[in-house]
Amino acid sequence: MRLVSLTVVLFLFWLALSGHYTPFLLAAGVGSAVLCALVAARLRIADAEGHPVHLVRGALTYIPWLLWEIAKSAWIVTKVTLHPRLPISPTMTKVIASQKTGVCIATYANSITLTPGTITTGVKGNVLTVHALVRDGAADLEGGGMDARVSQFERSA
Amino acid sequence: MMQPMLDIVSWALILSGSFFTVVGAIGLVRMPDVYTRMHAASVTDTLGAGLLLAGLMVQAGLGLVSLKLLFILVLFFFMGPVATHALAQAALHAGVRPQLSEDRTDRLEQPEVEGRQP
Amino acid sequence: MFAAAACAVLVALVLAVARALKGPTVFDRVLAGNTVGTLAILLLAVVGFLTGRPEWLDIAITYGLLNVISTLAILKFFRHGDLAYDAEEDTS
Amino acid sequence: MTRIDVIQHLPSLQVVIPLLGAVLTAFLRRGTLAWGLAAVVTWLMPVIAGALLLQVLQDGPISYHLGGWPPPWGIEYRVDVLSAFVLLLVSAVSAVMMPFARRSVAFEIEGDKQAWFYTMYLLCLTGLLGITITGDAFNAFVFLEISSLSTYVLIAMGRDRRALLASYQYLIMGTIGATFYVIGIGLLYLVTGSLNMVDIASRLGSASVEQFQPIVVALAFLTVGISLKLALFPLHVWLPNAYAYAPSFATAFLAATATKVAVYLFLRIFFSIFGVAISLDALRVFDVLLALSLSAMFLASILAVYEQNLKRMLAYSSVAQIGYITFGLSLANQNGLTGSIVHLFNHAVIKGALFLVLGAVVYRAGSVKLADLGGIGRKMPLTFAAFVVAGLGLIGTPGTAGFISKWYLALGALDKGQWPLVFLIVASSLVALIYIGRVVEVAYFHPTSEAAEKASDPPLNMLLPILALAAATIYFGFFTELSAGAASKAAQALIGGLK
Amino acid sequence: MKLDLILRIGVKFLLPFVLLFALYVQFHGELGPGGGFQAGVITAGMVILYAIIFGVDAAKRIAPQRMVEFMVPLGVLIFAGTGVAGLLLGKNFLDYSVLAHDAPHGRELGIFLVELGVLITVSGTMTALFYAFSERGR
Amino acid sequence: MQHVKTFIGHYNYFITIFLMVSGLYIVIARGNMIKKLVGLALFQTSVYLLYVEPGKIIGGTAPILDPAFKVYSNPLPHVLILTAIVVGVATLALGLAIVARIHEAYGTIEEDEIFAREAQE
Amino acid sequence: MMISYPPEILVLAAVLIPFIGALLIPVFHRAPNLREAVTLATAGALFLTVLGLLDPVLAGARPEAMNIVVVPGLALAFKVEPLGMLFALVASALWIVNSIYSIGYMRGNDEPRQTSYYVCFAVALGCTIGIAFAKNLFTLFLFYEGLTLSTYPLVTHKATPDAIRGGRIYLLLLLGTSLVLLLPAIVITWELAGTIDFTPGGILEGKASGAVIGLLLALYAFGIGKAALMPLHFWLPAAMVAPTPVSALLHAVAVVKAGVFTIVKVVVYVFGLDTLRGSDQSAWLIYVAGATVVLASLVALRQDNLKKLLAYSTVSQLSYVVLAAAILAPISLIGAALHIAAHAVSKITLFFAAGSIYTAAHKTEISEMKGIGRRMPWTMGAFAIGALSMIGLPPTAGFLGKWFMLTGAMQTSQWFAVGVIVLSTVLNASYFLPIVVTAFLREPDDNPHGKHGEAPWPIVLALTATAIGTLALFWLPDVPLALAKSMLER
Ligand code: NA
Ligand code: NA
Repeated sequence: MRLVSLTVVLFLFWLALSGHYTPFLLAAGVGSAVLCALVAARLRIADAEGHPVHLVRGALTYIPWLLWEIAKSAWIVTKVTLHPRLPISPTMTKVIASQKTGVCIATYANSITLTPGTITTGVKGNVLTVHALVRDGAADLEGGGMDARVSQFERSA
Repeated sequence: MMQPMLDIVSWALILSGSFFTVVGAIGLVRMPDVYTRMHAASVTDTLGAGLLLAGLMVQAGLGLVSLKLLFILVLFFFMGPVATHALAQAALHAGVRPQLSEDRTDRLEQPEVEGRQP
Repeated sequence: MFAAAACAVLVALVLAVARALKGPTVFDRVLAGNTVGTLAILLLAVVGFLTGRPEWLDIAITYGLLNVISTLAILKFFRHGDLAYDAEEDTS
Repeated sequence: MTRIDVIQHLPSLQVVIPLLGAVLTAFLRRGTLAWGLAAVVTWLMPVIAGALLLQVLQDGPISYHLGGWPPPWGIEYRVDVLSAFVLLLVSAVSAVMMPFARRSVAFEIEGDKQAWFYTMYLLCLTGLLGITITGDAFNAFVFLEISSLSTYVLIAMGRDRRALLASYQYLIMGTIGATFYVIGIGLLYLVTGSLNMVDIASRLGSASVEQFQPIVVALAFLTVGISLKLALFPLHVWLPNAYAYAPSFATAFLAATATKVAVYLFLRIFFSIFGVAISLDALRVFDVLLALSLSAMFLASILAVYEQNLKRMLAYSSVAQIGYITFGLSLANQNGLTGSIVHLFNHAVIKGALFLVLGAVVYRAGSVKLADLGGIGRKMPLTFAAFVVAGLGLIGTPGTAGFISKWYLALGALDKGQWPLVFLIVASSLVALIYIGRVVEVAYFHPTSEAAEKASDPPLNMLLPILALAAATIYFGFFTELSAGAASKAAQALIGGLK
Repeated sequence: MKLDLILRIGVKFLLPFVLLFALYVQFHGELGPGGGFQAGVITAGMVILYAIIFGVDAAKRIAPQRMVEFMVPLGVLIFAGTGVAGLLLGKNFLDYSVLAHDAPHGRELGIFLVELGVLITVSGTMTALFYAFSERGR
Repeated sequence: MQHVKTFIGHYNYFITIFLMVSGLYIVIARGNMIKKLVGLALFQTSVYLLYVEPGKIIGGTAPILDPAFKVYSNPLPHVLILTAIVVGVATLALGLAIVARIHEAYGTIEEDEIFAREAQE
Repeated sequence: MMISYPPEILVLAAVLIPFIGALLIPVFHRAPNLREAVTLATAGALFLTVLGLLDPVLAGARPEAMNIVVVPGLALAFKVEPLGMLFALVASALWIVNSIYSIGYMRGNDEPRQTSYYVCFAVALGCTIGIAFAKNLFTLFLFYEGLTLSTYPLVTHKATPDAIRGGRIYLLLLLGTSLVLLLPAIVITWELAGTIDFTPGGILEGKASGAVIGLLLALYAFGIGKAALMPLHFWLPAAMVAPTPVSALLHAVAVVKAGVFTIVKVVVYVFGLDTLRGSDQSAWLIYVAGATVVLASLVALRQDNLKKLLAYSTVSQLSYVVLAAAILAPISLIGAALHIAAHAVSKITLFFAAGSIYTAAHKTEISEMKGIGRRMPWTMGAFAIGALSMIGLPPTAGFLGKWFMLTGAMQTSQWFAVGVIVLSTVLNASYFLPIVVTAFLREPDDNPHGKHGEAPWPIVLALTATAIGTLALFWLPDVPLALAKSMLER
């Protein structure tokens, strides 16, 4: 089932890329999508981790939220960067990821990295090691706001 | 009526994207160590690239071009953090010490939840 | 306007290249290289518009994919001295 | 396919056959089999080239349109007297050398890498023939890189670990050269919108004075680029190590052909593109070329005198001999160009013979250091007789091919009213006398060394190519219809087009 | 935990799209900038990415070394052979117009075959090089 | 303003020159063989921009005259650039392979060290 | 019987016979007697062939052979004219004698590598004939270089460090001068005249200004290093390390003769006497040649080593020929031609004698030769005849040449030349006569080598023959005189 969904997604991807809808190219698109899906199956990457279709609905609300977070923290980093004294206070810390699946721990970790000012430098179990540009960034993460939002995203599946 | 509006929007997006792009690069030069530089670079990767591409998408209107720009953006957002993470991890692994003003990695010395296999 | 954007990206590119040249660690270079890649993609997109040839976007996508792959490959290489460690060896 | 068809398609076959040969060789595992295939392909080449030359002499230049697209849109293979001459030279010398390869390569290269060696050799041959036959400046770049990349591999296959360094060094410099070339072509493309050599020339012809600047810049890039490839002094530094540490057969093959093809490209760019469009005299580019050529003729020869490794010695000698070729080119008159082109030919034969001799010495004595070779001339009488003959050719004594070259070059200098140059030509051959004489002294009159003690003339399939090339050195000292005759026709065509 | 979670999930997600993009480039070569070369590079990139994350041995199970090395000359043979086919059918080298019932289709077919050859060669070469590098230092 | 326009109009020249010079600088100034190769690749990159815009400066028309030829046969810039890229990649790959073997043979890829080692022998 | 062949065939045969011999000699590598037989047979056949050409040439024929046009202007072609005929005749005759002598010398001294020795000898002779019969400057140049190259292994034959050094100087100087000066001279000649064929009366008349003629003359004079004009003479003493028959070949039969022959040939057939006279650019050559004559004699005067003395004597004698040519009087040129022949037979006699002494007594220094004439009467008798000829006294061949030269110099009022000839005669006498006196009249010292008699018979036979030749040429000069005279016909 996941394979079919992957095939469909891939074919849509093809259509978006192609822009030429001749019979030959459409057929080629179908063939390519099927081929890719089969290869994915052979590589054993078309599983819940590699093709998490179930999370699409949650993503629809999560992504805008994340984008806004990114914008906010990017602005903070910008201010720091352009400040004459470069007022950074690099901090390493650890935070707990309360998500249950790997995909969502990864989502949390990547969301941390994606927001400027914080980077996930390591994942061990459900403990994430984080490097923050300023102390406040670390403190925000330790507060668990983002962790809760990702968990909510996980539950939406 | 619509076109000038769109133009203004796209101008704003592109210019602000350009701004953040440059800011990220400035940070890349100014920051003191590799980890702090990563933070700066991610400004370019996220907001800079995002706004710039969004501006271009507005300029291009609905269509294949915008879709492709979107793909690029998606690629940045999905794979950027993966690469950054790999980089940070590799640097730590290689023994490149971050210059820290505070190290709070021991705050979970008594972890509430045992590490488990996802 | 595209020209202004292109100029901005070029300025950023110069800064990034400066960092790549300066290092000091290999990871600084890889980071800078990755940023150069990102900027190059942006430049491709912008210049594609500037010259009215949006088919450059395909090149940009290609470049983006290769940028990710090469960054990961280089990191692997510098972490292990080769590209060939197997999953079992990795304990980090 | 009818007979007519074959003749019609000779230009493409000249390139396609070695290319397919290279591919098929890549599938093979056994060295001998690979040699067989490479040999068959190589032996076909002079047949095709000869047929092309005859055809050109009879009916004038041949234009072959790849894919049926007419120039300037499609890629054109263009065969005129000059290109047919160089094609024949490259393929014939390779064909003569080919029997030598089997034992030499088997001796110097590990079993499982031999097929790979022949693949690279055929690929290199493809590139060299391609450069010569194509009429498209960008296509020439592609062939240039095909030949260069395979050359780097060939060099890196040398036994000494320094072969790797030599290969790396050449890769850096060769790539810079090729990039300069393609930048030059790019500038021309920006200016003319064309990549076809004939077309570029005709478009450049209508350029106005203010458009000269990019043209001159393009010329500068092309000059530097090709000069790197042909190892024009002082851009030669890659060559001595490359020749010294590459497998012996590769060295002989490259020395006889690769730089010659670079010279061909030089001639094409200068005389068929720029010379037709603008007056080169005004640029004083030939004055610079003359100065560099003279430096090469003397300095490189002197370096050869002090070289203890004979392969390196001959390599420096090659740099010097390239100086002769560019010297004639810089005269830019009928006799000078004839000298240039005929020396291209003669030097290929002579240097081919000399490097094959060294290959045989490696095979029998295991060393090409002068100190190891005392008395080797007595132990390998036929091989060293060939060395002496070819050495005389290098010096340019009458009765050898080398003399013919010098004769024309001297006439060219006189035609230009530059009689002091005549003395410089002959004076530099005196230096050749010194470095060749030094080897002869050691080989014949020094006590027999340890390495030479067990040496003897190599087996027939190695010896015959050596003797054939040595004999050719003498033959082309007397019978020059094929060398100087064709060279003079080619020079005439080039000079005739000049503005 | 044997594999880095983030890398593993990121790459797993990406791989199918990489391959599809390669095929897209392959089929649209004659329309836009693209063709066999990029497709080959991207395909090889996919194998390399897989090998980096899941190990070279796993990659070699999917794309065995012998096969990869065989692909190099095979691709050249395909595209050179296509050119020769034009020759054999009485036209010039690289003239594909005779490969099908009419000239445009012949050309399309010819270009398709050539691009296919390029794809095979390039992906084979890149992967073989990667394997060669990964063997060093072992 | 005129200068700005000239600059923009000839941006490919300037980028070309910039890449060329910086690439060559790296090739010459660096002793590390891999860095040299990177410089070389950068240097080769400078070529691409020259082939972006087919020339219209002299000789009147661009090479594509007949629309019928448009699809397949003209020296389309991207084909040229692509070819240049192929060459560049192949060169880089081969260069890296050679450097890897140099590393095996000498235990270093610093030119100075290698030459010092050769000089000793 | 040879005469019945057409002269054209004989020309070709004369050039080819030595080379064929050179190919045959190694076939009998393992059978020395057969090998030497081949050498002698080749020498004999060559002489007969050349002799066969004499009558036609005397009768005014100028037979030609072969015409391979290498490139326009350069042709491998032969044409026999009187001077070349004379040279070929002398060289081929002396080769027979020298071969006989060589057999004795090489076997007597048990020399190594005899096969290659005889091969090189044959090739050298072939080249000499090629020079003699060359129709144009290219052909001459070709064989001129061939002669240098084929004699180089003979000079270095002993393979000792000294021999290698001597060979190095020999090769560098002879090839060097010819490549650096002679070749440009030929190129310039071709560029000026449009031909490089030897033509009676010359080819440069009206083709070049006086200064260019002067430059060309200098190029030829010094480019022809084999003529050993000072200061380019020192290869000749350096080459004395060679075995004696080789020295004979160098000094008498081939090498230096080829040098002066070429100079005479160039003066007569390239410049033309009239052109040179008209240009007024040749006077310096008289001074250079004159200085060489005198200086070389002075050096010879101080030598104790017999072969060195003979070498400097040769340098001096060669410049007679150059001097005679530079005088530009027809009669002095006849003298030059005669002197080529006369010096050949006389000098070979002297070298044979020196080699004979070395073979029999292992002596090389004059001071060791006290009373040696009593043990070796044939040898020293021949030496005395040769010495007289060197001085230029009748009844020896040397007198004739000098007489004609002197006449020419006086006719043209070249008083410097006259002075040189007279002075050098005195000098020659003062270094040759003491040797003869030492050999016959001084009491021998204690002989560390024990008793010795004459050298092996082939050596004695050879030197006797050449001594007779030295005398015969004085009494029967008809043929050389006739040839020398017809050289100047236009
Ligand atoms: Na971040
Ligand atoms: Na060469």
